[in-house]
Amino acid sequence: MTQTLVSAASGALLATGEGGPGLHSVPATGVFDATWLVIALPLLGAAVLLLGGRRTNRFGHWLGTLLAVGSFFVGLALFSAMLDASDADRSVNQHLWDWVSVGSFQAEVGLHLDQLSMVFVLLITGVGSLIHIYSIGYMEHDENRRRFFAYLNLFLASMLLLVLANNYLLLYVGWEGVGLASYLLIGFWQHKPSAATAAKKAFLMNRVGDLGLAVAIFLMFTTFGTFSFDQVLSGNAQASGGTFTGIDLMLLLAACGKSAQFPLQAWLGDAMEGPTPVSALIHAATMVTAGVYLITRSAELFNASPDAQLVVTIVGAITVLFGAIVGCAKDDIKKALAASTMSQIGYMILAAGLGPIGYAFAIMHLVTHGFFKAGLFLGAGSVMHGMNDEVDMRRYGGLRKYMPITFVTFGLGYLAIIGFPLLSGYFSKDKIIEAAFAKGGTSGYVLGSVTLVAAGLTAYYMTRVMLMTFFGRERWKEAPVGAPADWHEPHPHESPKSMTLPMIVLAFGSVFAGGLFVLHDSFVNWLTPVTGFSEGDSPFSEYAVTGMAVAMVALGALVAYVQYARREVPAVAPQGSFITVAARKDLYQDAVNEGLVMRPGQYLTRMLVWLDLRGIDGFVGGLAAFIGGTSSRVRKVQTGFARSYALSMFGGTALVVAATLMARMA
Amino acid sequence: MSGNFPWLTVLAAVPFAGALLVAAVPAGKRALAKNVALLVTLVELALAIAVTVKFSPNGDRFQLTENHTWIKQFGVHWALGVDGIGVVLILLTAVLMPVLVLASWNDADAPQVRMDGTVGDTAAPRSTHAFFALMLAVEAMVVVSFAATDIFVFYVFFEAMLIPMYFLIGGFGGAQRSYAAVKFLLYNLLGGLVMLAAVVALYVATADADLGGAGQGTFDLMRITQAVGTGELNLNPTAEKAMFLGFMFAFAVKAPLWPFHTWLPDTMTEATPGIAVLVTAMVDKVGTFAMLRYCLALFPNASKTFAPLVVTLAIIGIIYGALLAVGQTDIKRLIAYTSISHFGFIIVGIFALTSQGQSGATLYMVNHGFSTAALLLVAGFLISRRGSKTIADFGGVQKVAPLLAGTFLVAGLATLSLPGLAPFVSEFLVLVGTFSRYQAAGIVATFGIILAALYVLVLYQRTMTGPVKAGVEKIRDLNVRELVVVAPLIALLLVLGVYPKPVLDVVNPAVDDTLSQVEKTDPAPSHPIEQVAAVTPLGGNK
Amino acid sequence: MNPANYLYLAALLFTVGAAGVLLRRNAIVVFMCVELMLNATNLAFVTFARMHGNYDGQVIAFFTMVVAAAEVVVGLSIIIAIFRSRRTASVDDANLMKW
Amino acid sequence: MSSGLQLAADAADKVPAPSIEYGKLSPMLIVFGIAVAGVLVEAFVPRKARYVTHLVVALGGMAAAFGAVLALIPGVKDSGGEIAAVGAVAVDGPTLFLQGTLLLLGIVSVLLMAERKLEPGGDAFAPQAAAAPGSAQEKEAAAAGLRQTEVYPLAMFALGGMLLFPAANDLLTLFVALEVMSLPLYLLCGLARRRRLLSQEAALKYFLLGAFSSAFFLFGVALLYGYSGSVRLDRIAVATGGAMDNDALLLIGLAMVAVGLLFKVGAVPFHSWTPDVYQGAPTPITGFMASATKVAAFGALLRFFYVALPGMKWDWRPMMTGVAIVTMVVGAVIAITQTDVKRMLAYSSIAHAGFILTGMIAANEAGASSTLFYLVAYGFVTLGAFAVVTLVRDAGGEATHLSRWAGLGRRSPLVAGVFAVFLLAFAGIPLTSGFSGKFAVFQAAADGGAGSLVIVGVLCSAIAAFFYVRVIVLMFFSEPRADGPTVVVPSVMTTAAIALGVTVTVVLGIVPQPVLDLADKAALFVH
Repeated sequence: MTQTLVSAASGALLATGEGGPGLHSVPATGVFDATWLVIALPLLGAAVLLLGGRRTNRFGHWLGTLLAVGSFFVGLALFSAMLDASDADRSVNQHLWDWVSVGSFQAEVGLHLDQLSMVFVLLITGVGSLIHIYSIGYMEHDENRRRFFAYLNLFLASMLLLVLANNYLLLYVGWEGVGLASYLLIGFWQHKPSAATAAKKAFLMNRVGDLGLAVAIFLMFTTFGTFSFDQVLSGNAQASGGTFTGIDLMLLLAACGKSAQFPLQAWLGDAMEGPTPVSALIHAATMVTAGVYLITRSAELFNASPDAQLVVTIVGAITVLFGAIVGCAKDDIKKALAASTMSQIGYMILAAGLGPIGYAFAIMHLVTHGFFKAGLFLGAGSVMHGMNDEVDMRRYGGLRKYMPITFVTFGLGYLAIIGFPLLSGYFSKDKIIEAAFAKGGTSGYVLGSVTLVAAGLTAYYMTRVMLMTFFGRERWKEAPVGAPADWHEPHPHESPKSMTLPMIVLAFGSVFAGGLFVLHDSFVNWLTPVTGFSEGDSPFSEYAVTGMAVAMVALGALVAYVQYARREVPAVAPQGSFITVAARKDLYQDAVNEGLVMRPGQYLTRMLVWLDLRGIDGFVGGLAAFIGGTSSRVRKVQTGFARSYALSMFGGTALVVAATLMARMA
Repeated sequence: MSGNFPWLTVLAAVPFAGALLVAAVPAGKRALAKNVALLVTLVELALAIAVTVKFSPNGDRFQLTENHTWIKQFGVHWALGVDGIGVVLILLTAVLMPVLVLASWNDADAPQVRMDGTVGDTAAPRSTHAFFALMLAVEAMVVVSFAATDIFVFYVFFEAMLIPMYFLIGGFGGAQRSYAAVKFLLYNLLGGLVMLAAVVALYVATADADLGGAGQGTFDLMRITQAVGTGELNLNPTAEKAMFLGFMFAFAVKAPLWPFHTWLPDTMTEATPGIAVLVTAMVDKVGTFAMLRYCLALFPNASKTFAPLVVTLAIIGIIYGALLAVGQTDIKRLIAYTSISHFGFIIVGIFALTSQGQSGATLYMVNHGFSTAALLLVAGFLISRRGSKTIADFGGVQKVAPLLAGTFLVAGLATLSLPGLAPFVSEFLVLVGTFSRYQAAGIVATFGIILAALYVLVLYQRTMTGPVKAGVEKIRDLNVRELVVVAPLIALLLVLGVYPKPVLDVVNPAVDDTLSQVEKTDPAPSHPIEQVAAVTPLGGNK
Repeated sequence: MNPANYLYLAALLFTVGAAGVLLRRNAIVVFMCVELMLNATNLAFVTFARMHGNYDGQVIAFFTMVVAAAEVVVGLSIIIAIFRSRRTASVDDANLMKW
Repeated sequence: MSSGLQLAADAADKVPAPSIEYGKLSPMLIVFGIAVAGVLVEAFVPRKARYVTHLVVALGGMAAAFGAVLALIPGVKDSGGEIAAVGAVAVDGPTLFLQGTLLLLGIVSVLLMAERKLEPGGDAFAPQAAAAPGSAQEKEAAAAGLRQTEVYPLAMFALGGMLLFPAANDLLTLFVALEVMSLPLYLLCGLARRRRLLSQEAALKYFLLGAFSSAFFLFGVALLYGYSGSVRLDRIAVATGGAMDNDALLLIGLAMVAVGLLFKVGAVPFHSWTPDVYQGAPTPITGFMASATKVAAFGALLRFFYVALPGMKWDWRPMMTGVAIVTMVVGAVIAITQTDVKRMLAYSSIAHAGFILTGMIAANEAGASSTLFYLVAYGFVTLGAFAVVTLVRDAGGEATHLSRWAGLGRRSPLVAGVFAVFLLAFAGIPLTSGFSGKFAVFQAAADGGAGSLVIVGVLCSAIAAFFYVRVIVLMFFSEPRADGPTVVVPSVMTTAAIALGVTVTVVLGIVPQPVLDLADKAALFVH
């Protein structure tokens, strides 16, 4: 814990100390030789299920689940091997094959497994396996269940590639691979136009982020001549501060796209069109946290540019509040959770922007969030499962009686996320708030305050969700306004075991993970060799911060209680203040995107379509018409009168004679 | 086989002979004609593979060379030889042809569509024989264009190719095919004729330098490039620029480079899908290939002078093509504009004058061939089932024909250069290569990847997803023949995406040689990583 | 007398003949104007022969006359044929083909 | 005055009897011989046997003449060419090359003229040319089944003139050859069986304008004679080398001679007769004129400029360059809007005259050889194209209006395909003879420093391509018309003519080497 390693050196150039904190790895041997299997197993599943077609319908879900679990066990084996290894040998590199090699541009397909990627491997395969199991029940009646599992497996493989790649180009493959899987899964119910649109939107906004990653790689290549981790992140990279800032901001852009951070946040809410297990796995626990991984992985680069780090924290701070505010106004349970996800990831990004003070806590919150948010989503899915896929919380109420397991697991997740003392969210979020203050200076105060306020807001909107869903009047018994004639009352019931089991496991994680991680600072110590660690310089004591945080949480929960437990929840959303209206409309994010990008783009496109027909083709057509017109006119000279022909000959002769004489004179 | 076996001549002759053979099949026997055509393309594929195997990547720049006097008076030799770039593109051609023949199996049997859009007399269908014979003729000419090391030979086949293409477009396409065919021919013919003037001028210049001996000029590419390198042939800058522009004009029309692109959308919209692929995947590649082989090597100084201009046009083309693709309402026209965007990438890669750019561009030619073929052919299957090219007529196809939709999506993802699929590698190389020479251009070009996602996904969304539209419900899924067409393309896209090394290994030496002819080296990294002995990276380079 | 004067006369006659071809409508007259041009040329030949002191020009003049006579045969037959079918010998009436 | 008498007195005893090298002149003599024989056939052979006899005489004679040309080649090869007939005729490489070409074109043309399977009433010619169109006599003649056979001797006379034209080594012989060539053609133009008014109009226009141009030509000859004191080309060349005074005579003279020759090749602005005459004349005659006349006239033009005026390059090149440019541009541009096949081909021939001039203007050996090559290539394509035109017929005879050709490719793919080959050759598409020829002249021009002509040539080729392509579109991509013309199956003669045309077009496109070799070796003029 007290290892204080080289932190960001301010100034134009990063001093390169010998044996810095950078990334150094040893070739994979022994158990680590099997690293590739982690990716290969789910990839195999995806291939078999996609190519096998209908023949695999019968056992597809089992195969998919089996391979996911298998991958988890390989991960566990790797983890135990890593526990046995010394610090220096924990970072291993597995070369698979040469990929692209042109001139000095050398990219390999190779894996890099260290403490950081290990955390992710376990999270992804662990939560992933649970969600596979959950989906067996959840998707039971879907005719395309096989395809669903194929996509899930594809996602696992891509996400694992993302966190295991040993260079940025290969990371990019995983990066877009998860984007593809996300696209396929959001739009899984393709017959719904809204789902197809949401999928497209997600992919496009992610592509904007990908642009950043691509440019970052270009910059690395032109600056360092390489983009492999153990070169760029070796601690020996030198460049002007501006270059580092450029690379970092481009990486941040990528992170914003993938992790739904401001200003590329707009897709996440719509992504809830996907089946709920997808929301739990991809849009809560794993994929959306890839941005945090990217920044943490690139710690060496970010440490070299305090400017870029500041921007990262600002983006994080804005998103923390943005998500929290939007979350307060959503009546759709999944969208409320999605807004919460955005906000929570804002915490992580903010923490990652703090540098060595925050990296470890960003990852820690990421993991605990993975547990409780996945649990919450699965709970929400379970509720929907029992409520005829109703998502409007105003049509819930008093469900705790009907689905007790869901209620308990969801409740534990709820307590974890608001930071109820001693549950996992309490530990991880507090650390971030502390770290934000520990940044020092004005920015430290601002960031710390933001995180505190957001903690209160989190408590508010999560309490609201909890109360509207499980407590109060059973609003679902009344027909909604404007209900179709064949409306019938839902019959809420508890979900099957395959669904509740994962929820229970995740609830355990939500409760205990945080405590485990802070015990002996085990989590921070684990990560320190990769990310570095520094205490920072907090103006407040640890207890003071905790006290403030708990107070904010209590305040938020209380307000929500007053609003939603003491008062009747109207079945139709009231008008609300202008802030509520804005929050319901996601703070006008879509309107802004439309006005700034889509509309001008559409006008430009229409103009170009017009221009293409008139402009260039018009010029050529005009030229042809001109020649044709000339032809029609000139041919009239051929009058058909022999005498006029004779005249043209006579004139021609005069010209020819004159020209000959002129040539001599000239 | 002896060392002097004329591999390349045989490679060119087989499809020619095949064309004659197909034409000679008795009139009534359509099936026989098709089978013969398919067989010929398969034989050609086998030969192309043999040539590729014979080619050793680290040997001479040009291999399997042949050189016979053809027209002494013009200083013309039947000179063939392949470098890494040529051999890869020949292989592309040979691989795509059987696929195209199979994909076009029934295209020529359908009754002709009249100019007013009505279906013509079913009793008088068009000549299946002519269709396949012409396709084979095009293949032969494309192969010669890729294999020629004599500028005249190249020119002759570059131009002659227009004629069978013209008949293929004008004889077998949609309602506006005649307009499209004429436009195709005239644009390209104009380009070719301007090039002819430059070819003649180059010959005169070589004659002045006495490169052919006895006061004669020469068209021998190797001889001229050698003379350019040694200063033996010292063109005056104005003449060099003029000749460069003459060559470049023809290639820019063919490629097509913005703003000379307007013939392509019409051609690709009106032609049958197979022919559209033939145009965009092979015939147009001759243009970009020729930029790389002829413009740069023959006119190194002019190339350097004009590189910024060409790069600018190509960048405009990338964005312009992509934006226009977004705005289209016709599936095939949309795909045509995507090709314009992609050709922008290829050209930008060539004229960035970096090894990554040029190797990437070459790889791009191959990958674009496969990805566009896949996309266009599947789109063609879709269109022929519904009888409409209008995007708005589709919707919900995924529900009724999942396999078709799935292959369409994979092809689309390749078109948007999804990592893991082949086009990603080439596109990234092109972008890196461009960025390292022209930073701003590289960034602007990178915006192309966002727009690519936009047009592909919009197309997919509108045609494949959503509720099943009226008229779509009767659409059948892919049949076996169609699967056989698409499967190898998709397999290649996947394989080349994860393991492009074999292609790159073949291409790289030729690219390095080209760059040395232009006397350009890759920009060095500004701050290469200092290799500290104590922490030698173990996994860095293998 | 200065032989140049004969040349001027020849040129004048040639021009008159050419003007006749351009101005007259009757095919026969047009044809006669052509003959006038040929005769002007003959004059020039003879004059040059005189100036150079050799016979070539004079011989050529004879050739020209013979050729002109042959031309008359052919020409008149064409004109008569066309007169028969059109009942006119006007050059301007024969303009079915144009543009 | 006295000097003239003195001269006459001298001549009486000093002028030796001219020696005539009959062997060297044999190709021309044979052709003139068969022409005269043709007249005798017309007079003495019974009507029924005339057709066959004419054919045998004409074809046999031309074949013999061709044999004579071949026999002369070794001698010319050794000596590099000789002047025969007291300086009147040059027997050298270009002469033999062009004579050989002309004889082959003549044979093909006669085959076309002799075709009797296409026209229900007989052949392409009026049964009785003297009968007024639509008159009783004409109907009578048609009913009697009269067939025109005078075309053969007429054609042979014309061909004889053509053979002499490029061989003429003095301007007088050139003039005589010009007239011998032209006069029978004037008559042949007026002999069409169908559309006789057009045919007669063509004859009249051709005749009047031809005579008019002859006058200019002759006046130019007079001026050159006045300048140099001789009409022999080599002596004129010598004279231009020496004296500096009174150049006006020389310059005006050369310009006017050029006018006469440019008229024959159909260069702008002396082209106006071409479309009308090509359209009105019987199609086999049009083919003969378009190919053979052009070959002969370009041969003469080459000899005139290369032998008589090599030192005057800087005087005539600007003028000729201008003519070449306007010829290419006007020919190509006006052809775009033509609606009659024959008329379109006429304008196309004008444009081609411009391309050939491009090679000629190079004024070097390559210029001569490339021009020779182009002429061969062009001659056969043109004949072939007009031969195809004779096949497409409806009730009114040949269906020459372009709109009638719509969908021809669907009805008779073979004929349309062949015509397409010819059109592509005209357009100069690679792998056809048209490309080889165009490349040859452009290369020569660029080499000779006429780069601007190459640029214009290239652009005009693009414009020209447009109307060739238009015809192909019409034939192949349009729906056939219900009342469209039919393609008549011709006899073996037309078939052979077309087949030869296609063969030459393709062979010269793919392996032009032998003919180029020949043209190269033949390109040396004897002085």
